[in-house]
Amino acid sequence: MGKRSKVIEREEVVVRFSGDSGDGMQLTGTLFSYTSAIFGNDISTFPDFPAEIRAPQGTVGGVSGFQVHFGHSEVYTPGDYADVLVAMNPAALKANAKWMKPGGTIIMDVDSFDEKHLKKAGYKTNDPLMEDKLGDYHIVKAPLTTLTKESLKDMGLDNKSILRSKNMFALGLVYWVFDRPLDHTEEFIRKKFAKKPAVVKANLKVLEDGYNYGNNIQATTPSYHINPAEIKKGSYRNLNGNIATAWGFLAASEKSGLPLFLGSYPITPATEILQELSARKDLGVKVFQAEDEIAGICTSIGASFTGSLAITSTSGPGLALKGEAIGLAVIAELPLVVVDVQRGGPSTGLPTKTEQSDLMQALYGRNGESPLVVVASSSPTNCFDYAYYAAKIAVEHMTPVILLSDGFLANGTQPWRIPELSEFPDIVPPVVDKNDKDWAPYKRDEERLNRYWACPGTEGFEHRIGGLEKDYVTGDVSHDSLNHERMTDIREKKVQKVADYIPELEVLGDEDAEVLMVGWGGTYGHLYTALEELLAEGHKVALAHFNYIKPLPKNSYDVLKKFKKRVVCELNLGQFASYLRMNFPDLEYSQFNKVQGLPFTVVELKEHIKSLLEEC
Amino acid sequence: MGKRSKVIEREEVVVRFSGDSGDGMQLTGTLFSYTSAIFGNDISTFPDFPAEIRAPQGTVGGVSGFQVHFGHSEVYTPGDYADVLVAMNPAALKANAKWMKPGGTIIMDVDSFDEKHLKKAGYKTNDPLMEDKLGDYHIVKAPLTTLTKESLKDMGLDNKSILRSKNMFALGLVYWVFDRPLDHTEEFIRKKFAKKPAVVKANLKVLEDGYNYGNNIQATTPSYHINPAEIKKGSYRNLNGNIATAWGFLAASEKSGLPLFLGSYPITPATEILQELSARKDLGVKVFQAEDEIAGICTSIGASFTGSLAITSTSGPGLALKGEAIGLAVIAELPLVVVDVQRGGPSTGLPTKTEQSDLMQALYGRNGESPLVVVASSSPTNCFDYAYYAAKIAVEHMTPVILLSDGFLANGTQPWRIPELSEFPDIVPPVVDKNDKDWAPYKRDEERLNRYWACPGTEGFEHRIGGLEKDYVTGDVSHDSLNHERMTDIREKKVQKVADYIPELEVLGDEDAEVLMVGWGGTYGHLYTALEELLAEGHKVALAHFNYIKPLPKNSYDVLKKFKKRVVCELNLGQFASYLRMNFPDLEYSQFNKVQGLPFTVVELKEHIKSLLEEC
Amino acid sequence: MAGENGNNYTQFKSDQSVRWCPGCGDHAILNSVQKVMAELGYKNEEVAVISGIGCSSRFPYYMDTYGFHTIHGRASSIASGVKVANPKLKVWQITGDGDALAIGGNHFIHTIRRNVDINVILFNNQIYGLTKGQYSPTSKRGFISKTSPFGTIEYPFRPGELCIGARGQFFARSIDKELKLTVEVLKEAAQHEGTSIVEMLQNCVIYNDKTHNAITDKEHREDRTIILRHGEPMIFGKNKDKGLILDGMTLKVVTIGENGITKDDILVHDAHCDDISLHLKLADMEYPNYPVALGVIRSVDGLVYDQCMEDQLADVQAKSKVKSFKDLVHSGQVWEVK
Amino acid sequence: MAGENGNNYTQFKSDQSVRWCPGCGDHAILNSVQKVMAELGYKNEEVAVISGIGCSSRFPYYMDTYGFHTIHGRASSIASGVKVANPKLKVWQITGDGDALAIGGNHFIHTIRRNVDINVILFNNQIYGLTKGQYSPTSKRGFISKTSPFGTIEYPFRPGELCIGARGQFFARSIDKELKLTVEVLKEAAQHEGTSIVEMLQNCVIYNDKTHNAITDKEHREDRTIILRHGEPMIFGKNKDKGLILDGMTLKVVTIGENGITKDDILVHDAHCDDISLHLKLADMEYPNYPVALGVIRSVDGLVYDQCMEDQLADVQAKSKVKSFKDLVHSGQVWEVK
Ligand SMILES: Cc1ncc(C[n+]2csc(CCOP(=O)(O)OP(=O)(O)O)c2C)c(N)n1
Ligand SMILES: Cc1ncc(C[n+]2csc(CCOP(=O)(O)OP(=O)(O)O)c2C)c(N)n1
Ligand code: SF4
Ligand code: SF4
Ligand SMILES: [Mg+2]
Ligand SMILES: [Mg+2]
Repeated sequence: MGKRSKVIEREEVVVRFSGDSGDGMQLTGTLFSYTSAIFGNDISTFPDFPAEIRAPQGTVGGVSGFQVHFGHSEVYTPGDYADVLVAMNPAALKANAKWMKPGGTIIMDVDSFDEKHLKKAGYKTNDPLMEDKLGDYHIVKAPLTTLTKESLKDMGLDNKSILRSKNMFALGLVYWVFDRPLDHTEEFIRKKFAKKPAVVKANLKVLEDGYNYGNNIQATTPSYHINPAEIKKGSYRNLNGNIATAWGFLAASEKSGLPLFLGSYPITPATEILQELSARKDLGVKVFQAEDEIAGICTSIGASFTGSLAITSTSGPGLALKGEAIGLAVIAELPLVVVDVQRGGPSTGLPTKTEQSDLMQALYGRNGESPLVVVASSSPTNCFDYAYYAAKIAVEHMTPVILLSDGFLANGTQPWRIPELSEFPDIVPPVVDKNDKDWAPYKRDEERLNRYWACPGTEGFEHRIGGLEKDYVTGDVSHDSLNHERMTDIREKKVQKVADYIPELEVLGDEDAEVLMVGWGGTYGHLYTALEELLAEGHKVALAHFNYIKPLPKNSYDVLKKFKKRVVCELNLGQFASYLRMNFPDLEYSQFNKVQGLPFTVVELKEHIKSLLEEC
Repeated sequence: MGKRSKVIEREEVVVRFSGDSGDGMQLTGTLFSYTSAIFGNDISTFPDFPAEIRAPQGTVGGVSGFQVHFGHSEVYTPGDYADVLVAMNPAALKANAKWMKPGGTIIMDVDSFDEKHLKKAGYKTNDPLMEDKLGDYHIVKAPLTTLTKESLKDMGLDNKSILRSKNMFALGLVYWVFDRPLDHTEEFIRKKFAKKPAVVKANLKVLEDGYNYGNNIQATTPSYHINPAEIKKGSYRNLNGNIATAWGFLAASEKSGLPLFLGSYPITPATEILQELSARKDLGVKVFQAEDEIAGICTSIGASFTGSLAITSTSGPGLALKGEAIGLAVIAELPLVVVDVQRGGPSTGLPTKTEQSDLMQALYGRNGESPLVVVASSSPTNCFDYAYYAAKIAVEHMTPVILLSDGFLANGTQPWRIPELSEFPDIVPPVVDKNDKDWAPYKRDEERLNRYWACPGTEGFEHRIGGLEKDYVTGDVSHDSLNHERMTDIREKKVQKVADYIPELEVLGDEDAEVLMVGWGGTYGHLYTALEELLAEGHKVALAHFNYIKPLPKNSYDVLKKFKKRVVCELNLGQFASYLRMNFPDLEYSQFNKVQGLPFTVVELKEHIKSLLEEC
Repeated sequence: MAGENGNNYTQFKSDQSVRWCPGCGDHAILNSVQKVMAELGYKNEEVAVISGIGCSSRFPYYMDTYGFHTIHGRASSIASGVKVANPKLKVWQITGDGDALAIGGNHFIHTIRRNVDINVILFNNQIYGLTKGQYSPTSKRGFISKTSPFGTIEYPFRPGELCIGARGQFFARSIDKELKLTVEVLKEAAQHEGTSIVEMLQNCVIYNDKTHNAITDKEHREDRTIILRHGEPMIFGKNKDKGLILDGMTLKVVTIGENGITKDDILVHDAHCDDISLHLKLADMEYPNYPVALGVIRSVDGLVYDQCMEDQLADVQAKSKVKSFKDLVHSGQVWEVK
Repeated sequence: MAGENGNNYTQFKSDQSVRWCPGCGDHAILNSVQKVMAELGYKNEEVAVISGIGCSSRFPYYMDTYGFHTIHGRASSIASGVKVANPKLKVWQITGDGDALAIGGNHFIHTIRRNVDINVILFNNQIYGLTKGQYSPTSKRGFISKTSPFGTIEYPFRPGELCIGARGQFFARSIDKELKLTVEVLKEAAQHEGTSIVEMLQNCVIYNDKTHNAITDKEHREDRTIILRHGEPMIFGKNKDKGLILDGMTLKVVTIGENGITKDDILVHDAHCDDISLHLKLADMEYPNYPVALGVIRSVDGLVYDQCMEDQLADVQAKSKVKSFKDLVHSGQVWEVK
């Protein structure tokens, strides 16, 4: 590798691969992110699918993107704006122009920038760069199609196969740009097409030619240098939030010794949890693909009754349908985890987009006083942890738990240090003690206030439960007024008791901050990055990010109270802010809200916080 | 009528008729309340059915009661405690002993107080009065069974028919106690059994003999004197909350010219709305008894799409099921009234009891940011008004409205002055103007922000709506981020706009009160009575009672702020208090909550307020 | 009344007092179920009785077994979860015509389609009892009730037809008070592997009294119903002189001894044949044109969902290298940071 | 392509660009529907097209009529509301095998039972398309999909059987790309009063390509399908030499000219007969044992819910003294306060 001109040294970089659905951008991005991860960078990725399954080729609606953020230090988001964009066609350029960092690099397949495609993409002129005001960028006009054809001309491949390799040429070029080794990708190609040597050969050649092309044109292409990050030792793999969630339950199942049962119905963006667990028959998971969301949760409630670790997974509209049945789990006091991978909008809304607008529904979307535990994951990989802890709480406290994830976490990936199960605390199901002479169906543990799990099959513990109000001890149907009030209170108290078993809220950043950023769930990466940058710029800010929503961590009030100003940042119209007002009414909260189906950008967060700091 | 000894002069009196399900107490109570109403008293009644359809005879679980509260001035509740109890058997005494006013009168059918029945009722001794500490009461031990038999012995009736007339003897006796005329009841008997002259004769005789019996034993029976109330002139009838609700919609339909459509599924305590409208085929109502709650609301949404005044009625668990579909009506911006007659508890809970615990569900029980209007009735007869206004708001603002009633309002009755339709404001559906050249499916009225109703069948206005996020103007599917935010905002704003069209919040009582009682919905009668009594006792209290929950009346903050202390009284764990904290976070609220499936009692309200006043 | 293992039906009675109306058909069905369980030698703890909401659905409270009185319409789903999670349990589902066929219709047909091994007793009183008398999806057309004061305008479901339309493999019918027949039928249902639907013609004395009387009435029962038993000729009537024959594709009622008809002409019931045509015809027979069929109308073996689930799990587990969470997380694309 | 009233199918095309995958069977069905409406002389404004959620359910956006793309599974209910509220509208429901038979199964069977006058087009691609490829309630047993990586363990519904089991009066079947047949069938569906179910065998090129190919393949289609037309003999095959006969209660495929079979032995299709046995057998025919039946399999007149509703209203209104709100509130127990 020769000496490079224009080497840009960077702490972190964002690359976005973008093209038509058929251009293989998801694979390209994934391979690039693996290579970066193995190289030792910290990474965060996010795919961006078109809303339609096969939107018309060449249109903006049909653009499929994959963003990779990698750095010398830890990265917490897939990045707001791209340093490098690979645009396989005009639509890709059009869709991403506004998401470029000033002065960034755009690699475009000039072969596809013909009049027809420009028009399809919605450009009015023949100069898209001018039209989108991209004059100040490094533009690498590579004839990727021609070059790929050239590269493969003697391979005896058909035209379609040749064109399909274009992405490997682009990937090779990008590897040159970042001075990355090709070996991981080569190994992948060899494995994937093991049965088709010709395809292996072609892909390897194109990849290498792409790389060499970079080398040859280096005079005009800037290249970037990013050192590896300091990363904790261990085995790593990439994981997105949905798989992480599924695996968290697998871990909880193995650790608790409880068989895992999932009753579910497909719905975007939660379906992958169902798919992953359906594939885990090797680990004995029973998955019941139900006829609808109601049957999904109800089969799970049935499984919970028999002593399984029972899960149901869905997204917002499905959670709405499950409300009545969740109430049954509440009154029957059975363990159950309900995963809600939040998406955009009311009703069908924006199914492929992210949002945090199911919080109130999770807390209150049922008839009557119907308390349960609400937990929210906050990064793709900690979806694993919170799935584990949600399961632990559900089982140990005999209560339904709603676990909130969102479209952003679900599809985003991060490297995950593979833990040993021994790193996680035990899960001890409160199975009825067979020697307990005083047992009654609603007799409770004095500490946790949970009742005991007496599962069908256990001799001598036959009993009946149900959805009618039950006697405080026997669990028999009771219409008694005072008993009803007592039960209403104890159900609420049992949930509040969970606060004794969860970690306290941490404050990140400056203990003496003038502004406390408050967040919950999937916005963590963006809030944390904004915090770090603001601190680095010398601002007095701090962050309190919630994973436990109901009950709130015990020190929440003390933490919140300590700061002069607090701003609750969330992707809805202010649901968590309202919830805090309900809980800690004597504190004032300002809000920063966004309801665009998109995550926050670090930039907009910083701007808002700075404006608050100025007011101070 | 001879001179009476022991005449007790009273402003108001509470009578409770109580017996086995088969004893005809509901009819007896109803007849008594009509007579009192026609006599000119203000009345309020409440039936109290056993939870089981036919609970075992003679047990407390099988007691059926009917309470009538009537007075010289206005009465607002059926009364907490009874002045006069008619107990047809020991179980009736047992069930009601703790609901007697000290020094009240108990008329008991001593014939049924034998060992067997005492035991069935759960008495341990042969002296129930002693056991239940009823020593200080006026006890009228009447051998009602024997007397009825005696009365009818020459009528040639079978034993069963004779026993069935026992309630008329009791009623006659009670008429004597209150010095009431028999004519209304006689007329009723003549009409009801027109085809069975023997039965008419028997019943009339028993009724009269009961009355005369009172006259004969007046030495030992106290009698009560209650003057007629000052009541607004007009035609009156008795109405319970469910019928009033149904009729409110009929009125709205006739007034707006929109055909009325109800899609519903039976559920206690809302079923009667469905039943009443099913019977209203004479007025052209289309009722669709659906296969479940979801189909109930969905048929209504379909009807709304075509231009009907569309209603769906249910109770808490059914509302939970309707959540997803309500979201569709929100995003499609179609008018729809969803009636939730709240009942007790989470899950199936306490179906025959009352509670106010669906407030949060009504506000938030759907996915996404999904705002709608929430209105609550507050007396059996004003269920008529709020049904009317809910329909008006739904139609004129093109939005779903949730109308909250509860088990207490649903079954309670009050005299209702029959209004002229002209007393109610017009309802003007925003039907699309056929000359509007600029019409687009989501074009809005600038004032109200509603879109226009372009119903199938209208030439030239063909368009498509749906549950996906829609373009701000065209209503086409839009995945645009900023459009989504704009739509999220306008949907919320449209609902907030309704505040311009509803009355301001009134303060009742002392403008300079030290304590403001805050209530909403079905507790009005109890809160208002407590207020009146406290004022009469010289306390500085006031009441702000909410019927409009979302949006809140525009002056709500100003009203609430004016008072030093405010206590939110509600039949749940504090949902409205939480909602006020969310809306007006700078004010402090204390709470008074009860979750027993029962209304407040005026006594406990007064006690609580007094304790707050002492703190002042 | 002792059954195998010295079981006695009283061992299945719980301590709760039974709350149905005096005279309600549910009482008799409860007795039958307790008898069946005793006679089959069930152990109390291995039984799970799952119900929805309705008068009939209070049933689990009266059984000294594990029981779950769930929510309206969802009993099939919850029962499916119970059975799939623990196939060793004997799972019985109690449901009404409203619970199973109105709000629960979807779960009903899907459970049948999957053929989960559950015994479903469908209490068909053609009314919503618990909510005090509205018409149900099985109420006869024109039926007058609180929500149909002018008569319904809907065709009722025929539970047998719907069951078979959903690929049902077991359908039987009995009458609440016919203890002997009910016990016989429920035993077959219990022993059938897969979803068994037993329609019980049940009388609601309060809101729909005598709705089945035209056929259940003691006086006429033998002439207006026919008890089908596999392998036996389809003969009925007080004098055992009536029978069913097929004329083309049409069922006909004939009298033995008239028009040259002998016993040998009478159809022999084959409950086990896969073909649904005749089973449907039998299930659909209505008085007065036909006698109403009682007994096991269809009982065909098929693949059972919960068993297939166990088999597939065993199969995959035998073949897979992934035996634990650890194996899983270390399979695929893993890299080391040192 | 002009129909009655000079209608042209293009008048039913909306301004929205069609978003289905290239090659998806949905495109052809859209064309057929537009053609049918033109040929029937529909006015754009009198049509309401109601759908649930799924690829197929995007259909209303492409029709220049009133349209409502509702929520998953509820199209039948919303369509019922539309039709009952305004019986003058022509109501078409577009739905998928997931939308109609998974989450929407209950509304599907109840709509059929009530016999609301809706034309339902059921796009059966045996897959959940929109959510990218999970098995559906019509997927073949053993089908491998994203949620059944080891094959499903469920019996699929047969839509015709389920429809008839729910008392369906109209059931037909066609193939996406068979424009002519589809138009013919849809016209009959449109003209049938009551619920018409038309199952369209639809190809999903992305997630379940060629699932129907064994029978829809051009090469074999004529031998592996049979088009049923009322009053015509059930003859099929490239050479029109195969036919169906009844042997007892069993359908048999025969060859005309072999074993003494003549044209006259072949069954003549009677779509209008009330009896369901033969219709069920025809609807259930599966390749390779039988040809798959296309065309209108069952079309029987019955009482129609929305019409009965109108009739009952008229009836009651004619008899009742209560003509207005005022009449109502003044009827019954009223007293005067002066
Ligand atoms: C979600 C919900 N909707 C409605 C109800 C009210 N409900 C309770 S039981 C019932 C119908 C009962 O009918 P059926 O299943 O035939 O039982 P039966 O009482 O006749 O035995 C209804 C509508 C409810 N409890 N929950
Ligand atoms: C309440 C709800 N649950 C689940 C989904 C997700 N979902 C959308 S379409 C669909 C299935 C579509 O299958 P089908 O009806 O066969 O239509 P196709 O896409 O195959 O045409 C599912 C599960 C949803 N949108 N809403
Ligand atoms: S109402 Fe009818 S079904 Fe219910 S318990 Fe009484 S008799 Fe039985
Ligand atoms: S995914 Fe399948 S059903 Fe959906 S549009 Fe594409 S081809 Fe058609
Ligand atoms: Mg019933
Ligand atoms: Mg499909």
